[in-house]
Amino acid sequence: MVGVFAVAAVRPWTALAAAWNKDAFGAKTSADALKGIGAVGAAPSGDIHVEAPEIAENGAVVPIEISSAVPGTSSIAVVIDKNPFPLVAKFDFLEGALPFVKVNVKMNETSEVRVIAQAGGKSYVATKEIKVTIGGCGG
Amino acid sequence: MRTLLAAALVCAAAPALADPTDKQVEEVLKRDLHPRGQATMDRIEQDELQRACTDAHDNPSPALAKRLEAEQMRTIRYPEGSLIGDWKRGEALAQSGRGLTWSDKPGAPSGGSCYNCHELSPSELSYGTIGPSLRRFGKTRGNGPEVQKYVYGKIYNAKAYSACSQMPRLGTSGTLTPEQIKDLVALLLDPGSPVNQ
Amino acid sequence: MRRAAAVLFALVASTALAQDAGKEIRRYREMVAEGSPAELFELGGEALWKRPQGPKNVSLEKCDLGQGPGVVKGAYARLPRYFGDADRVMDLETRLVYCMQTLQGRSSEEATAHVFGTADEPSEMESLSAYIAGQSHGVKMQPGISHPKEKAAFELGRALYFHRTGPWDFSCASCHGQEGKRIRLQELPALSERKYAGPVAASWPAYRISTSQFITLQWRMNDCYRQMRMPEPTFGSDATVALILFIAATGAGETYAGPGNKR
Amino acid sequence: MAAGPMKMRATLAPAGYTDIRVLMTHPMETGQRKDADGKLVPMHFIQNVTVKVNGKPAVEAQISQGVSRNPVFTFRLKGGARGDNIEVSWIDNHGETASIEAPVA
Repeated sequence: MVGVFAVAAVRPWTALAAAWNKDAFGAKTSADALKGIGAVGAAPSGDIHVEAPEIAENGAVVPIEISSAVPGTSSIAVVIDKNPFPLVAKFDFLEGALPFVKVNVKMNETSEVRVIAQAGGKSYVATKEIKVTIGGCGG
Repeated sequence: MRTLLAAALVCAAAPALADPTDKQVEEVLKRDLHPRGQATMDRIEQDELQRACTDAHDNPSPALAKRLEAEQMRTIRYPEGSLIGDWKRGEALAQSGRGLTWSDKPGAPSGGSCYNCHELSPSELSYGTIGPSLRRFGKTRGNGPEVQKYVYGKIYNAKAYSACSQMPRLGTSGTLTPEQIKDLVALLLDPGSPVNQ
Repeated sequence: MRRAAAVLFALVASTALAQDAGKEIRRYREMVAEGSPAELFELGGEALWKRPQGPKNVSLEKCDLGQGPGVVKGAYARLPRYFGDADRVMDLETRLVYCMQTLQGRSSEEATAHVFGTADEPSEMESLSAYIAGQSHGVKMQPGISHPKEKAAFELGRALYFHRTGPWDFSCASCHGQEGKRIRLQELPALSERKYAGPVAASWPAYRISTSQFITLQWRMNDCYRQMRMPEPTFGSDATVALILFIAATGAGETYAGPGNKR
Repeated sequence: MAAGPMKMRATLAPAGYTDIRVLMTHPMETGQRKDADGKLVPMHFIQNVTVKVNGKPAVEAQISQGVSRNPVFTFRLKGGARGDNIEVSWIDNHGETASIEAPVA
């Protein structure tokens, strides 16, 4: 496999004014976080695929791969119930992007992880429990 | 950090040796390790048991094992009264891998490192397998005075029961206090302990 | 995948639950390995290799890692080995310190002041190791085992591996002595056997997920001695190089697959 | 450690989409971790990540301190062609930014 590599150059932020949903990311409960992203009452859906280990030997790095088969998915958000700030990320997929993302997240402890997909003004959710354990000697 | 690359360059002139003896290995350790925190250089000195087990590759003859075990048995001190402490404190001790390293605070209480090698409570999935599973230990073996004495002694000095065991001598080495060992006995034997559920 | 999964060993579990746990942990490690930041350390190490430093203000680009001055490709796969100019067996880090002293004019103290990095302050040594090791990816590992000093280092390494001492009576083999054992959930390869030593040697140095740090075999020896409750091994000392050569030589013939990922 | 190197790989997958994997050097401090001296390390994390294809935004992400240190993301784009220019940039809560560009291989 041949990749293309380049090194970053620090340069001025050129995108449109970067928006960051302070209220949603500052929420301390999943319920408030969901409210913050307009996903109250999300309907459970089998069309959101969450690929993640059931046990993570380190809460500092928990890999999660998400794809949505809900037609017209425009965003995917990750909410971890037991984290101090449950909303971890929200990805908006514009024209040309597939509703897919793989990301490593932190988990303070064993918790339900909710993945929210939004499509056509509606919200859908899939949940998965991930256990966090101690990997090695603990010293 | 202390280094000795320069010194090592000089030491490299030492003659090549096939199959170094325990004494030669000890000399290398004295030269190439340095004290840090509570990990002092006297820890490099092998005692008779360590030397015998090194030489036997942890597989001593039955006669040697019997002699070593008898010597180790004499180091065990049993406290007065009950040998059963508090299993809740025992569970915390079993979880903790702290104690005696150069990065541990000298004088701070040590843990037992039990989960590093043994399965105990069913709720802890992250357990090691160097030692046998201790699930339902009290339930299958009972918790009478003889079993209490055995468990206390085994934790205090595992070598009294198996000369070249890989389990540390947690009492003899001063790692755990008699009170802590009693708490671990409770973790294994108390009917209320999660180990026996 | 180039950074294919970290080395995984058969796991003997006592219960079905533990077997599932083992399977899930393997899956966890595979998923983490796919996005290893080890590559970021390789980039950083390459820049350090080329950066003029020390009293002589020169880079390490002329450092002879055993394949001739400046040859990085495949060099790691031949280490540790005997170096005539230093008249000693050296592993990668020991050799790098030697080059920092001889080429850049740096003191041993300065060159080794910060050899074990943290997430906040990665060490020069660890980044350089990432870069140089990465340049041996796919190369068959053949450390030095023919020179008399290489043979002596191997014998010393083996003796150290089985030498029991310290307040907890540990040798390396206390943990790494039997097949299929683990500490907590961490598998413990029996490094005195070819089939375990090979994949392990081929996966170091590595990115450590739990501490976001890049770690080397010198770090591994140091931290094992810490957990053995022993005094601290001096960086680059003959004892550490001997142990590293013992493991590398035991596993010789494996194709280098790192830099790897550790828990 | 502040912002360091980024690394990106953009490849055309046989299944007909473009696969983008990007690595970022960033501490992603939660504001709850103590340093060696016992002092709280201030919150410092990437807030926005943008993926552009030939100058046009394709993914806009908002992230929190709950993303792991040295973040790595994989994204997928519909179709795509060799040579398409992919640019990934981020900005953190201190206003620091970095970006990386590479053509699809």
